[in-house]
Amino acid sequence: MPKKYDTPLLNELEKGPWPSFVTEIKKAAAWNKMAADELGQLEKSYRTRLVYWKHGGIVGVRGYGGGIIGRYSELPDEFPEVAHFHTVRINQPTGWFYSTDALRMTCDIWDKYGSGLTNMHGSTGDMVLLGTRTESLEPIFAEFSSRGWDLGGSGSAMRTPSACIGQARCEWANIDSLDICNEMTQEFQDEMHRPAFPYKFKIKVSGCACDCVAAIARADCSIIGTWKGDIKIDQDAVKWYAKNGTDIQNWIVDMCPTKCMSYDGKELKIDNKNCNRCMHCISKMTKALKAGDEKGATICIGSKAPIVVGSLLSWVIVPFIKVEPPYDNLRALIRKMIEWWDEYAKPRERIGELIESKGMRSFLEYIGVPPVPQQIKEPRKDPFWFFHGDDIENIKKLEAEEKKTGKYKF
Amino acid sequence: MPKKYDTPLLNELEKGPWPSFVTEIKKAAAWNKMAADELGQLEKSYRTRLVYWKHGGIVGVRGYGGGIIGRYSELPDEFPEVAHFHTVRINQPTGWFYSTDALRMTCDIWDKYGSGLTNMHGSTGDMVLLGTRTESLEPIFAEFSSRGWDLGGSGSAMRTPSACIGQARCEWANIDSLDICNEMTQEFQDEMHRPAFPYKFKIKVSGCACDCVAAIARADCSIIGTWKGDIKIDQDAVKWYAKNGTDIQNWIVDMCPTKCMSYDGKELKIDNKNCNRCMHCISKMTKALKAGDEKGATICIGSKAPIVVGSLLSWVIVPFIKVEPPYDNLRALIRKMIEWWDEYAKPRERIGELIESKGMRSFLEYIGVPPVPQQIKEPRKDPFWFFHGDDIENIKKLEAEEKKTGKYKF
Amino acid sequence: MALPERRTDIGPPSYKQFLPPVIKKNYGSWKYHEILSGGVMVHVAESGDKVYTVRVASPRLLATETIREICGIADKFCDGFVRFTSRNNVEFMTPDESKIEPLKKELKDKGYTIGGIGHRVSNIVHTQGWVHCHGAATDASGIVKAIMDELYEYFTTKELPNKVRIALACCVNMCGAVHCSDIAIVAVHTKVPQPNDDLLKNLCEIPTTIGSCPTFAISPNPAKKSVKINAEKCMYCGNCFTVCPALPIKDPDADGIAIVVGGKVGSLRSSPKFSKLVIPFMSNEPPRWPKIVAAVKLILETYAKDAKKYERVGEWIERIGWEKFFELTGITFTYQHIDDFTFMRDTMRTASTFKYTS
Amino acid sequence: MALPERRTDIGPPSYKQFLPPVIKKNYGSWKYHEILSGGVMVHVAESGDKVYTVRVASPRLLATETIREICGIADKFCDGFVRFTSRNNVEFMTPDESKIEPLKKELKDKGYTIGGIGHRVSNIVHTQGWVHCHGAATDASGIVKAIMDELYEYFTTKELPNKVRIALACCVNMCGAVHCSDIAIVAVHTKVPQPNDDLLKNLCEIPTTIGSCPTFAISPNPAKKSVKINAEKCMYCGNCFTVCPALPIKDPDADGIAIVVGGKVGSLRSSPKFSKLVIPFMSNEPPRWPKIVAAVKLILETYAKDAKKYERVGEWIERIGWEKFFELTGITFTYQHIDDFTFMRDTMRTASTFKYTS
Ligand code: SRM
Ligand code: SRM
Ligand code: SRM
Ligand code: SRM
Ligand code: SF4
Ligand code: SF4
Ligand code: SF4
Ligand code: SF4
Ligand code: SF4
Ligand code: SF4
Ligand code: SF4
Ligand code: SF4
Repeated sequence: MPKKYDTPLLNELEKGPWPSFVTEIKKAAAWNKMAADELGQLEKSYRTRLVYWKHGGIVGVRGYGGGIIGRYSELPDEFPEVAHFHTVRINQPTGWFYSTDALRMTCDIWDKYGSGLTNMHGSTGDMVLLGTRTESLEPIFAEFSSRGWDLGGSGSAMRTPSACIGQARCEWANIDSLDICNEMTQEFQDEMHRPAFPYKFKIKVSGCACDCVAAIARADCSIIGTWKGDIKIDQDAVKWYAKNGTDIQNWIVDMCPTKCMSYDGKELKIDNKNCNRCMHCISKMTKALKAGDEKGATICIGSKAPIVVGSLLSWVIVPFIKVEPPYDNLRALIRKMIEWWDEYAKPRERIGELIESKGMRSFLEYIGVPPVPQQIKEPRKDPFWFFHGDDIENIKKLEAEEKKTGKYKF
Repeated sequence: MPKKYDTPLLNELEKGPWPSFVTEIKKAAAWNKMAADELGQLEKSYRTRLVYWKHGGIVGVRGYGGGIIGRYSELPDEFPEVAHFHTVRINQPTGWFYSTDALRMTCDIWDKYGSGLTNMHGSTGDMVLLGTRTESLEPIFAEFSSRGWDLGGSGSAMRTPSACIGQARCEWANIDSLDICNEMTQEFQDEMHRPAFPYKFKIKVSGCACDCVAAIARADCSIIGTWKGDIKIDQDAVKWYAKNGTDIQNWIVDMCPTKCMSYDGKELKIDNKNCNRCMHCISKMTKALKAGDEKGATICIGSKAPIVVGSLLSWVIVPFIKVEPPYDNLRALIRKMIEWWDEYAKPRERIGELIESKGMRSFLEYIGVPPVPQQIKEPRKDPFWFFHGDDIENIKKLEAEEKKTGKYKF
Repeated sequence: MALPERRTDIGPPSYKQFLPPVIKKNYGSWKYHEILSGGVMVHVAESGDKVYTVRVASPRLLATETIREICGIADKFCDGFVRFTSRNNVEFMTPDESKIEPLKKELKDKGYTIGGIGHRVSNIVHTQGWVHCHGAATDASGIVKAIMDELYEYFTTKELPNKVRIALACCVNMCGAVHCSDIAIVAVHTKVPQPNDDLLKNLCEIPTTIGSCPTFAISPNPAKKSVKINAEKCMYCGNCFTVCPALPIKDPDADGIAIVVGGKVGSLRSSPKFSKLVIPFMSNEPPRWPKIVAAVKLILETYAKDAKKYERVGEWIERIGWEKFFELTGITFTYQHIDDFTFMRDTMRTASTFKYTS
Repeated sequence: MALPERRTDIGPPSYKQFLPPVIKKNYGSWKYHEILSGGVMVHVAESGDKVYTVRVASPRLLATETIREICGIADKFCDGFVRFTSRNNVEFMTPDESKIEPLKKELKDKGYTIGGIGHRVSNIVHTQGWVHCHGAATDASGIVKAIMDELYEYFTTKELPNKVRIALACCVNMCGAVHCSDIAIVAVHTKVPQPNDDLLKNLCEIPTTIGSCPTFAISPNPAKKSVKINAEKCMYCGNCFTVCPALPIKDPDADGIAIVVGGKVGSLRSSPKFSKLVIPFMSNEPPRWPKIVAAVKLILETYAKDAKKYERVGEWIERIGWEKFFELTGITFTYQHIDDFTFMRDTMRTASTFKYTS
């Protein structure tokens, strides 16, 4: 029988209308010893305002270097059932769709070997199974993998990619975010399971600039769907919106960041060559506006959390690339990027940080992408820049050419 | 007789409608040997595309450590008359107003001892007398100072302050930029003439946000006039502008950065509490709009050229301060700022750079200015900040207080 | 009992096998959607097919028992499929309009909270906290629960100018998109780590420990075969503690909570933005952290009142100016708000054009 | 001849004694002004007094002979007073409207150029160049002359959307407000300094020399009692040369000109801005630097054509986007444009929302 703890503080968090994690822990604690001790230790943390978990130790499954976060209690005598309390990261099916059979299957395994507690899902996207003992790791892995499931990433490795719901249920998806995510997950299985990178590497895929998976803020490689070509306007639908309470001038036209829209009370016009495809107008008038026809993605690189040089948002590297099955161009591009990073990074240096320290040129040259103004918000300001190789020589040649033709090429 | 040089290249720069500096040099070269050799050496530079001046040596006048820029030719044999070619920085009368008598007097002295060439004026503001010999420095100084003129700054010292024309001829001057500049120049005579600072320190004063002396970009201490209170609108004059071709909606209202103006075709309205006093509307409709009544200045600190950590614009330190004769508050404030800088800076570290390396708090605490959101564009982003002294203790006290009153104070 | 045979590097099962039939059929051919209420929307396909989505709140930390219950509901109404969102809510989908009301009724009866769709507060993205992570300077789930109880109606019914994304991280590692959230709660340490010299000499590599400090606050202490920390330079990041457990940084009174606001990740209207500091420290007050809750509510409601339609929190603040934000919320501006780290220069005001505040 | 007795620390003569009577009388009481033409304006005082200002161009480098000539004109028309502006132009002022035409005539007859008032190109703020400074990577006055010859009408008559401030610096020390100009020309070295080992050991302090390099490119060369420079790391700032003359950096072919644009210092509409790189290198081509002149003209005229009324160059570019600036001007975008120095991160695009260009 699981131990029963008095939890006056945690009980306070069963009050109120929002679903309670305490109730969840109690549900499991009713039959599961680990969950019960988790509850006990947590109540103690609430009382003392201190955490009682130790630094993670290195635990895992045979042949894999990641997928498990080792965790031990600092108070194994007081809470013996959570002396080990490792989490198992199960790579979610892309897009977090499940059949109920599959979900029940995971619950069965977890009830058998673990705490009966989960996170649906972890911030990276994994199904996080919360708390088990070292000796259960192999069985858990065998049970899952034999049924077609695998571990997600941890450590200095490729991390579990994730994607917005995309074409599965969204009219704005310019790319098949689910398929891309799934294919990249499969592509990098080795890199995910055997940490050999300088640090973590995350991939996230959003079908449009709404970025419902927050790719631009928390993925070393952020893939964002976009388009070329004119936004298609259904003027009848525009009229419908106007009639049904949409203040087109104030809510749409005036909020367009590039001021490329106009509306005369009847017709909505877009100066498409100045549109930056921000999605505002489309998202607010989905029945009336549709993205242009040529679909593709913008590849951005480098975002991460603040530790320790400061947080980064991803930077545009490839403004527009077609991404269609079998995605060979994308596979090759990501591999090149990682290759460069792997070659130059110090341990615990993310790819964005390396670009910062080594310079964008080295990176672009290596991956074979030319410099274009779309990569930057603005050019550098101070007059300190490098000329490499035959840069100056090339300028001199150009100038000689100009002398002949009498026409300058700036 | 001055030597005559063949100057085929420089002659090209006598062509064209813009006044020619070559013509100026030739005017002096016609009678002045130094000017002639300057011309000769310059032609050589044009031919070889190389400069022929040596590193400055240390030269000056007795008791002063600055005001002269030492300069020697690398080619004294070829151009003996510019073997020495030091510049003398004469502190301009504030605002660059001159009586013709005074100007002629300076010309007389310069013709006697120097090259007959000047810069009216140097970028810092000085009257720059271009080229003389070491042994002439004392006589030049005696001639000038006996007539009430003095040297400007150079080296690691207070530099010659400068100011926009301000109340002398401008309807927008919120402060008496000329008087402030003149008084500060007098205040810091010792610091100007005896370099004892870690590096240069520049003061510039503009009467309003137009900043006609570019104070915000190139003065360690930038003093910018501004106001409190409502902008005064003369609606008749507004009508006059509308009638005379001003597109008030597009050119004024829509360009107001805070969108605090509105115009219904008849009346112009300003929501003054949201106005940031940018001067756009006032400058474009000077007959119709006048600044509010309470005049003062914003004190900004730190701007400088790019060498080597990158250029800086000055940062707002004191959002609003009254500046009226005898300006004791301003004198004290600037002295405090310099004191702090002098205490902590490494050699060749400008005050802005020191604030960056040592932190704004140290600076603000020293000068006794509280932190206010007006000093920043936005708060810091990453969660790394320092708590000093009893910061946390004070928060705990506040929280204890809150417990008693039942009201939070964030 | 023999274990089944393990396989490696197979990756997750294909998402394709988990797509509900109506989704599979209309994959990539959706035409538009309509939000029907705080927790219900319908997507209409080019084919004319429709899929209704009912979204319910989740504490994210779920017992298997609850997952089984969710499966039961999905079997009953949704052809045996269910989905989780990128913010941990649960989505029940069906092409059959007639099932919506019964589904909602069942959900309500079983105590589920329907909402989170449209311009509302959605679920709070958060981290492990005292539940699982060794570095946690606060609990995560507890604060989330306390806040969402208070903001409940902003999830279920009340509309806001735009979506408001709240996130919480239990230490400055900031797992999640905390650094780009409309409102984010981040736990911080504020005590300089105190070297436990005896432990340290056995447990930790001195050069690595010294090297881990981003501000160069750590220096060797050869006498004790340990290290010294220059308190002036330490900004409590805990990096040294990650590398060396003999440098404990946690402390019940010194650990606390900061609030950063104004971030976003989408590119609509304005580019993605980082969240910026608004409250540097509040004490940890389990079990319900009333001051944190009040602070979040204050910011949210000030935004709700003052922002224009479709403005996100950060867009609203940038329009009115940070000085007005501090005035409107009444939050105190302190030395901590002024950046004194590497990129300070970009945060300073370089113009006399600010707004006055009282 | 005995020298007069020197005095020290007396500062400049008071400006008050140099103010024309009408200025002195109406000091601080001006009501409004009107721009009457490219080089003439009138300020009207509360008292009803007026002062007319005629502004003329100056090469800044003036012979005393010219100053005397200016004095003569000022005596004749301006009660013996004259003024220089913050951009080195000369201002003739008089309260007497009837003197304006004769004054203008005399100025024209004597070859002066009237202009620079209002929304025009004013004088180019510049530096010493080969005329006087040891560090100059180009001449200053020569390029200024060549450019202003070409832009002459933009000074005298033609109107632009707003003022256009051009500046020039002859090295990266950037004396002047070059870093915040609408269009700025800055001379750069591009050759790594070559240590003259023999000279160096006598002339220079090795630690100081090493310490002078902001990119840590310099290391000791003990064998030669000199230093080595890592070419990969050198960005040609010349700081080491300032400290140690045995590290010559100048070179006729490697020295050249860059153009940076979009800066401003006033706070009207938008905050002061730094100028940004648009052309990283063009060769020095004295005496008239035709390519530099063409580049400046191209940028100016693209702005003149495309900007909205009252937009400054930087405001125009920010509205259309830098990618469009490069498209409209046809200037090539290179690796040099992408920042690879300390503050790189703030210049990168962090959103998929850019404009396509051809
Ligand atoms: C479980 C999870 C939080 C959660 O409750 O959801 C998590 C938990 C931990 N993260 Fe994280 N991170 C989790 C998503 C993230 C994210 C969000 C994301 O991936 O989208 C981030 C921000 C994005 C990024 O990668 O920068 C994130 C940024 C970090 C960092 C800072 C990395 C950096 O470069 O700044 C660390 C520190 C480190 O790597 O040493 C970290 C370290 C950790 C460690 C391993 C603590 C440690 O130092 O050993 C935590 C283990 C907690 C535990 O006991 O289970 N975690 N971590 C998330 C992973 C679940 C999953 O697999 O789905
Ligand atoms: C289900 C989900 C995707 C998924 O794969 O799970 C999703 C689904 C949709 N999002 Fe989203 N978004 C989802 C997370 C996000 C995120 C990511 C996040 O919050 O971490 C963002 C970025 C937020 C940010 O910028 O910080 C996001 C920013 C948007 C926006 C942009 C709002 C804006 O104007 O700034 C829209 C457009 C809108 O609401 O008009 C949008 C619109 C939509 C639409 C209407 C798209 C569609 O046509 O189907 C979907 C339903 C809207 C709704 O929930 O109100 N979705 N959406 C995610 C639901 C999370 C949740 O449970 O609340
Ligand atoms: C003469 C003048 C240029 C001109 O033609 O107008 C000038 C000339 C020199 N400047 Fe300057 N600076 C002059 C105004 C400026 C300005 C503009 C200003 O003051 O408004 C700046 C930018 C603002 C600033 O202070 O940052 C300026 C930023 C520099 C710098 C970079 C300082 C920095 O911290 O970044 C240096 C380098 C140094 O100090 O070693 C410098 C150094 C020099 C030296 C002394 C060269 C040297 O390294 O020894 C030059 C002597 C030239 C000569 O042979 O006469 N000069 N210098 C200006 C002074 C005339 C006067 O007194 O009126
Ligand atoms: C004479 C002078 C002040 C001085 O003490 O010498 C001056 C005088 C006036 N300025 Fe200025 N400005 C003078 C340098 C500046 C500078 C500094 C600089 O260029 O280095 C600036 C900042 C430029 C910048 O932002 O980069 C400057 C930005 C302005 C502005 C703002 C323009 C804008 O919209 O951005 C105005 C207002 C306007 O033009 O509408 C202005 C307006 C004026 C007015 C109309 C003020 C008045 O009511 O008298 C004066 C005549 C305007 C004219 O020349 O068109 N003045 N003005 C300077 C003449 C320099 C020259 O010879 O060309
Ligand atoms: S990111 Fe775009 S495509 Fe993906 S779910 Fe959100 S709105 Fe749809
Ligand atoms: S997508 Fe954005 S930029 Fe393009 S027209 Fe719509 S609102 Fe404007
Ligand atoms: S800064 Fe303002 S007060 Fe001074 S001259 Fe320019 S417009 Fe007039
Ligand atoms: S001064 Fe600037 S902010 Fe104020 S009303 Fe005029 S244009 Fe708007
Ligand atoms: S935010 Fe910090 S304490 Fe919380 S889970 Fe992530 S690493 Fe652990
Ligand atoms: S907490 Fe961070 S800043 Fe403080 S000593 Fe440790 S590593 Fe350095
Ligand atoms: S910019 Fe450089 S070369 Fe030119 S005067 Fe200034 S210090 Fe000398
Ligand atoms: S020129 Fe500048 S970067 Fe190059 S070695 Fe000298 S100091 Fe270093």
